[in-house]
Amino acid sequence: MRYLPLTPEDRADMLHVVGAESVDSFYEDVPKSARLKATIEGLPDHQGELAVERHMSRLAAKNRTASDGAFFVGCGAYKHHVPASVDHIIQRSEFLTTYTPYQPEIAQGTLQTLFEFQTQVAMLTDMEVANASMYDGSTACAEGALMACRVTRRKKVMLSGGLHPHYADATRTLCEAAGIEVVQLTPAIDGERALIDAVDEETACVIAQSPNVFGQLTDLSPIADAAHDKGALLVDVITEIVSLGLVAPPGEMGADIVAAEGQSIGNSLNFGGPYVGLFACRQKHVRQAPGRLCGETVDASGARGFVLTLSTREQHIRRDKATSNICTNAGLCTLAFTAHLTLLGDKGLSHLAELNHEAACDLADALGAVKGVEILTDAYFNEISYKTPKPAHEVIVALEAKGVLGGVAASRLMPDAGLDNVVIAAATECTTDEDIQTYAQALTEVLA
Amino acid sequence: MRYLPLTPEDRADMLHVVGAESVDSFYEDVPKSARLKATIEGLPDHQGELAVERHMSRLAAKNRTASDGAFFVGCGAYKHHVPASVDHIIQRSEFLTTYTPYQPEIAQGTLQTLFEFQTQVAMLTDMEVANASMYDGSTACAEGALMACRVTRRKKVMLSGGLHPHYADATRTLCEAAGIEVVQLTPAIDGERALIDAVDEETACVIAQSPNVFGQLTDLSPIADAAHDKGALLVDVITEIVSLGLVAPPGEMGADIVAAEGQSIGNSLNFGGPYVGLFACRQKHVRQAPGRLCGETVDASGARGFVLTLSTREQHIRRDKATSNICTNAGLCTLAFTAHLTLLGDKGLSHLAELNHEAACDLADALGAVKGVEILTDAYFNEISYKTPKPAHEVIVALEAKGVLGGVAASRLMPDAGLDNVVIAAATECTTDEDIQTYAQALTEVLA
Amino acid sequence: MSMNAQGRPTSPATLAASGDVQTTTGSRGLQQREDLIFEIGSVDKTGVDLPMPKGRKSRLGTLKRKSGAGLPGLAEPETMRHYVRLSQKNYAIDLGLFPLGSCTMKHNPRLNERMARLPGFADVHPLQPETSVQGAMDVIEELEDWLIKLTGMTSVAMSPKAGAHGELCGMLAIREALIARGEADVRTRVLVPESAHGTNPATAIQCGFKVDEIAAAPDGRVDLENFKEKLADPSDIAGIMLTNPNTCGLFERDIKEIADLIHDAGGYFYCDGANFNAIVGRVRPGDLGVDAMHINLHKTFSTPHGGGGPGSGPTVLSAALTPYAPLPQLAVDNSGGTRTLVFAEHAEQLAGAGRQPFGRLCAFHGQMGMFVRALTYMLSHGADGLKQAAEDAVLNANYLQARLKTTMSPAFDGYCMHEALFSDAFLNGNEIETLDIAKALIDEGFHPMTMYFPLVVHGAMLIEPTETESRRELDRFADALLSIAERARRADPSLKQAPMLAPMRRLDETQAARRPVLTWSPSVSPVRRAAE
Amino acid sequence: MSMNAQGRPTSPATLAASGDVQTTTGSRGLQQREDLIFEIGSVDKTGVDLPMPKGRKSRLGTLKRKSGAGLPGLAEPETMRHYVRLSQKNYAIDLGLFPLGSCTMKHNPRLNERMARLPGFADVHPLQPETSVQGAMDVIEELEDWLIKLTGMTSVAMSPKAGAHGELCGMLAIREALIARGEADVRTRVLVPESAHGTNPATAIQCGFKVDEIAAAPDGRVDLENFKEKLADPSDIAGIMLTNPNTCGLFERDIKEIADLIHDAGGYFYCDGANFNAIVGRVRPGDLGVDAMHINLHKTFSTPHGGGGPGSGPTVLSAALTPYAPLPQLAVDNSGGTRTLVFAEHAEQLAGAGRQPFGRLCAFHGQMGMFVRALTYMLSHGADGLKQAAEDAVLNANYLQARLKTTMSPAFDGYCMHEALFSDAFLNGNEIETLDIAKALIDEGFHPMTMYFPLVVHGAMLIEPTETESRRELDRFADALLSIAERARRADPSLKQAPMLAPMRRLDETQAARRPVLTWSPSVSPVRRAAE
Ligand SMILES: Cc1ncc(COP(=O)(O)O)c(C=O)c1O
Ligand SMILES: Cc1ncc(COP(=O)(O)O)c(C=O)c1O
Repeated sequence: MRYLPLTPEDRADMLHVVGAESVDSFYEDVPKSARLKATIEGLPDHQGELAVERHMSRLAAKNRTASDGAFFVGCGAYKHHVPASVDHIIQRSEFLTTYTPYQPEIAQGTLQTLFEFQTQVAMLTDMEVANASMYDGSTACAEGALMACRVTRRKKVMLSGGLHPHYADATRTLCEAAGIEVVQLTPAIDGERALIDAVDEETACVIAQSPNVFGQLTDLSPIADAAHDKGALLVDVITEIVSLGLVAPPGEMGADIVAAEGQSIGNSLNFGGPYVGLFACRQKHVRQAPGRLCGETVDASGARGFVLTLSTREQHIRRDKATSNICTNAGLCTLAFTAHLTLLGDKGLSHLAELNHEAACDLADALGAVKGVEILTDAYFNEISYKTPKPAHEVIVALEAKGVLGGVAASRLMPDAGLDNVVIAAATECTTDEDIQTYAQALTEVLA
Repeated sequence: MRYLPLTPEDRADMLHVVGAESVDSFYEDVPKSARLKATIEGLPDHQGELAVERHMSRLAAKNRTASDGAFFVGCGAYKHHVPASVDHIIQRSEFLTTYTPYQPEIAQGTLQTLFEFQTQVAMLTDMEVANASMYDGSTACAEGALMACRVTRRKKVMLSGGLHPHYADATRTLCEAAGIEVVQLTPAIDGERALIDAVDEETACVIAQSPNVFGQLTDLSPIADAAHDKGALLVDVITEIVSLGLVAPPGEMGADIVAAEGQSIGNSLNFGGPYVGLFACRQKHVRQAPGRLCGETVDASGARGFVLTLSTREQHIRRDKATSNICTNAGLCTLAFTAHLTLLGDKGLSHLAELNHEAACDLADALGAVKGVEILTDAYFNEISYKTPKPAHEVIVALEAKGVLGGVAASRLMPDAGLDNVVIAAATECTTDEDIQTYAQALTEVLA
Repeated sequence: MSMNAQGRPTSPATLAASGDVQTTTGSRGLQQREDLIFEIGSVDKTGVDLPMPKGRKSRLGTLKRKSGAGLPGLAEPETMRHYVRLSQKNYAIDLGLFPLGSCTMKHNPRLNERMARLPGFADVHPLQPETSVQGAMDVIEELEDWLIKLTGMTSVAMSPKAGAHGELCGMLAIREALIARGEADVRTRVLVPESAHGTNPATAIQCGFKVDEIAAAPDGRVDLENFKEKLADPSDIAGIMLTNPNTCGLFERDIKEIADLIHDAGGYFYCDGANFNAIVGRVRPGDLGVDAMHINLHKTFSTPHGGGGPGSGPTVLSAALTPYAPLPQLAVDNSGGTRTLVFAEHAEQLAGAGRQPFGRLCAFHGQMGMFVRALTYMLSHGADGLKQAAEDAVLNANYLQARLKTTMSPAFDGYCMHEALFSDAFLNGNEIETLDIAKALIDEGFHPMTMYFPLVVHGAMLIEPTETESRRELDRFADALLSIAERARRADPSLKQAPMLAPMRRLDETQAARRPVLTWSPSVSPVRRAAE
Repeated sequence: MSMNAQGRPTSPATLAASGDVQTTTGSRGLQQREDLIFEIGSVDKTGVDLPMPKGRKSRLGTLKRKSGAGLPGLAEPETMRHYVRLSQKNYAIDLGLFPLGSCTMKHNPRLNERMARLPGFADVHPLQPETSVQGAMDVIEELEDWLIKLTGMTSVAMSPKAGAHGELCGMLAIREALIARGEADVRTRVLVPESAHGTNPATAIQCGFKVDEIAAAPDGRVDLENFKEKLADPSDIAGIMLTNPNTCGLFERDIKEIADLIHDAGGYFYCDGANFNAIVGRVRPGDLGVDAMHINLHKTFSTPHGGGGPGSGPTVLSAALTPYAPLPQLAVDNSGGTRTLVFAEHAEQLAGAGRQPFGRLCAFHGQMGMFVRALTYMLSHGADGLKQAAEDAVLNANYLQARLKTTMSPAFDGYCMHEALFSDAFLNGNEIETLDIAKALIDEGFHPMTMYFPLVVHGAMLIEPTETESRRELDRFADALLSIAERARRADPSLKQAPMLAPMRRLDETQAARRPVLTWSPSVSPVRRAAE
């Protein structure tokens, strides 16, 4: 087998050195009754590259990709162009096939990129510190809630009606297990504002999202003020990080914790994962933060270097006292993120954001002109929601038949929210004018 | 522009340091009349990655690939599976973006792989030495003819009727320019044997190919003997190098020079290039050999290392006395070749060759069973020729319409050879039984 | 010299002067000096070209960003160089043996990478209509089938994003089962061996359980007597988290009895599957009484570690826990004749009675990119190859143990599984310690083994070679480590200097933690402070 | 110390003892020792899995191979490691400035690589029916259009596989033209400047011409007087081969006069286009009277050098030479209404009267893989970007010249084009020489410049930074080189030791050539000999 360097002779010689009859000797602790005699049934034997490649390629070919025609699906994952150089960089053996940088003398490559990543995330969100990543935006959100409870020593978190339902569910699942009360406000296009009245003295944090799951932008400053008045924190969730190229950053609006999805920069759609969770907070709370932190230091010769630090927060040192159980994080996806963002810089990012926003504006104008369609979002970045006379899920199906992936039916994410006729649609720099015309045309036919 | 690091400020500052008004100052030696005022007309301005990728992808999508269904085209380029690890290796920055190893202290990576490549080629062909590559098999063949003339001090070369016509043309073109007479024997399936009678005392070398362009295998020993009797050399051409996994090697049959195409190992079809020319010969003739040679030596600390050597044969040292004008050669394609061959080893290569041979045997049996078809090749490796009642080029066109790329019409390569009804078809490890059945079925319909 | 939690020194000894050649650039031959992007880039430079925006539309309300974020940009050539230079400061599997115990650093096949990049997998959106992604869902279904058959369990939850996330999945399923039994409030105690990986206790706590540590027996397994005592009063027992093969690299001999006892006590058996690589094809956890086990696809099934992630931790469940598996779940819709794969996103959509999913672990449905790689790996190895791989992994570990025990001190007698564990006993308490030996390995061109873990062994050195090492590489490693061990036993002081040949000398972790500098800013910098 | 043809020492001075740390493995930190595959592999090991052959068919006649070739195999993990380890012993553009004059080592965009790997380009066969590869032929047509417009020439021959091959193409076209004029036998003299690249004279000879060298003027250009003398009797003049910008990095001021004179003399003007990068978008060779010029796509148009190749050398031709262009040629077939691209493979298929192709240069129709990369690069830069690139390349060279001339000796006065040329005059004949300076650059983390070329300048150092270098990298390079130059002027003997920090010390080229070991065999090895 091509991945196994030992030859039959090697095995025999080595068994001899070890002084064992056969490998069976190594498995003698296995309860007799549980020892497998033959190879497991119902599974194929080994195959060559060509055969495996053909099988996988056949499965891949069954899927319609985001690049095959008009595509407007968003809601937490976005189709962006990733430069070829980014993919080349993350495939470098030295980045791809290394472990968590526990031996800093031979891991400065990973460590320096993590330090740069943390700094970029802090700059982008206008926060003081950022960690070395979480699994994704939704788990970052849940960890944000838990951290807020640790910081405030309170046990209640409040979720806006604009928070991505998957994020809300993931947060509720973790919080409830930890005995934290979760208040979910009713889903609504402008679902963030309701937090202002809802927050109370028991609240550890309010979790708001802007742009929210419907694409709506909200000024979070009043929410931050309301929360702070009650001694609560504001956790700001962002699922489309490119928006920060054009939109006011969380720090400016008073966020205490930022939990964001970084997929849009450097990472492909990958049918849902792997993505990269961005997590930023205030310096004074950093010892309550989850996940790895990379810090600057010096080596024995006085040269600047980087190490993983403050690990006394982490499970491998602190075990049951750890701030989180996270170990492996988004590693290589953070590299893709930081490399792409290094290519962009302020200049490229704001330009990219502009193109996204413009595409969404064009989309809104084109769909808004379709008879029976009502655009529900008034302030947005690259995603909008609209109301149709027909049930949204039927519209999506009908559009697909016409070659248009028109977005997401709100009811797919929020079945009981009474938003059955709402479609959420995103546009990016990959969206062409032609795509938008195709969409408008198809929608007109579907609604006719 | 993304590939240009200089900012407008940089340019201004640097011009200042240089003491120049503007870049125009640097172009003052250009004759006024020839100075371009504006950017060149009729060409587009710069575009982003996404736009360029879309354009190129559109062009790529217009082509039918060798993996889209039944495919049997050969004649000097073969569809083989290249392991993913090979492509990864050749994309390593340190191999991809470096130059000819003129500074051995920082080029041992390239140099050691070249030394390994030379050794593998020598082993594979059973010759004493091999060089660091030529452009491709056809130019290696032409250089072989020129070298034979230098060695024998004669000015006449003889080409078999089985030699790939492109190789024959390339050789004739170079030889005639150098004032060397070229005798081309008539194309024939068993075209090699005729060399035995044709070779004479003026002949510098006879050039034979096995398997030849029709796929026919020939024992070259008698040809070598005949040539050597007349003081001529035998240049053995091989266009399908995988054959050496199963077929007697040139050295064993008395070849003096081997000129081969290495594409089949490690390299894709690439619509004709880049490929890799393999060139091997006898130790005693090496100072007459063209191209680069890598040799073993020691460094100042006594450690083993490798350098380019015997460069007094080459143009950059010897100029008009050089054995060839070649400079840049097949570089990275030699790396792909040596890496793939390292994965294969004797074991993998002979196994691979068996699969190829078996596929060709199955193909011959399947097509031979089709009414009106006559198999012309009796000894072959992975390529056969067959005769059809209809003109071959019409058959190829009709097969294509049925989704089968059935091979090459002999008349496409040899218009006037009276072989209008001959089709040359190859099979490899990529050929499935289903492909062969599809071919036989389609051919039956075409000939019905 | 200050000590950290694990009792290992974090401040290097002061450095002996080295008479090295100095350079103006700070680069040393091929080892390129590379500063931070914030020091080499600029906000008005970019490495991308984008079309000009058409017109002036803005629908941002009041929220337009006032000033740039200050992010430096680099042209593409500079960017490539930045990362290629940095990459060469890393050690990696592709450079040599990476014997990190408990991490299963095996070869990462490039075919996996190629397959994961097929547009049909990489360029599809998790919320596309399911009818448009049947091939992607086939991959998940096939992988589920492999995992269930290899483990002999009832079902598998695919969404966990790493091992620790899988632990959450399993423990939350247990919690939900207890809720269903109405015992969640009383059954809050989870037994965890001292030797357990830190994620285990951390996970238990995060799920609202209490952790009760079980002692290790002298033979490195669970102390069965101590375990039984813990069950004396079973009323508050929620379950046990046990790693098998365990973190000492040993198979838990009494595992079935442990499973039976915990079940009798009304608890569940969570098995940490991080070391599954040692037993694939030889034993099925399902035959051992396991109720839940996460599988690190980034260990056992060769998906790359990527410098810390991403991973994937599908969690297999027993019949008892299957009803409580999280959402979403892959389901088959045969309505309308054709078989279509769909995702059950909400409890209502689940077939079968008594289904009570504990909730959702994350957005969407798991680490598809890792699924493609793992399935590609499984299809390549096949059931036969996976078994051979497990056996070779164990053979390699035992071979190293046999070669090293002449000088070093095996923590326990007898054969090991996939990793060989040594204590620092052979140093007889001289001033050399595990850390010094680890750093000396760096100079010899190897990555150190896992140090000071598991905690039950003093100065632990946990060595896991994996099956993808050749005998030749194992011998090179053994020779190097033996020569270092000899020096260590002789208390060779130069070991305190190691590494001497790495891109950096030992780094000061104490200072890093005492005065954390977590983001770049022109002002603060330890180097400057050191200079002061 | 023996000297080679170029008068540079090839045996290193004896080595000063270096008090370095020794290791058992021979690896040094991240720098891995790696032996030859013949020493680590074995004939019964393989890194591929293949299906079992079905049955026993053999149609090899008498020619079955009797014994294996003895090729060693390695498992995939070992193979990856072998090449990754070796790769790190190379310098590369992605690691730093690569100022090899005349080589145009610019950034190689990865987008080019991605596009070249699209199955529609990489997985198509050169002899497929043309109707099945129209997209691939579109690429060739578009690239031809770019090349013709950028050069202002009449046509372009696409098949040459590198620059030298393009020289053959151009010179053979000239020869064919002379044959058509019935003057081939008399017109055999080709003028070539002393400063020319070695391929020029070598090509002329290979095409059956005689080479007549023209002297260089003190200003580094062709000596016009000497040139005119050569034309005194024009009867045997076939043409001139001139590089422009020339190999001294200067634009041939009198190029139009030279073109006119050579034409008046009945000869043709071959221009070596290796340095085209300096003038793209600023001048069109077609406006200078050029008859033929090769373009190194692997220099000017960013296709990677790959450690020595592959390259591509499309050759543009004037109206006078177009009829003699080689086969195959891209043609348009409008028969049957639709426009179809086809290859004219035989003279008969060529449209237009008087077409007399000189023959064929190689199998098939050129370096498609390089065409895709070059076109991708051209589309990315656009006409505007290519012009800017040329200007930046020239600016960068002049900037370096300005910074370096304070200490070093520019070979000629005034501005340079894309490369700056220095002589070793500033060493005032002390024992340090160009080679020592070059090797010292290696320790500073840079690739040396081109040395001892062109031959017209003593101890020549030819520095070509290209446009893809940032000002920062240029300054790092200038600072390093200036400090070395200072030491050189002071005759610092340690320069003879350089490089000290590279993977290897200076190699003994004399021994390599005296007793060539060109293939591995267990018996012969200079190391062993040295040991004797
Ligand atoms: C024994 C054990 N359990 C759990 C984990 C956590 O897995 P992950 O890092 O994928 O979260 C690890 C990883 O090192 C481990 O070794
Ligand atoms: C001036 C000049 N001419 C010709 C050549 C030959 O080009 P190639 O190496 O592509 O054959 C070179 C390459 O170095 C060169 O610098």
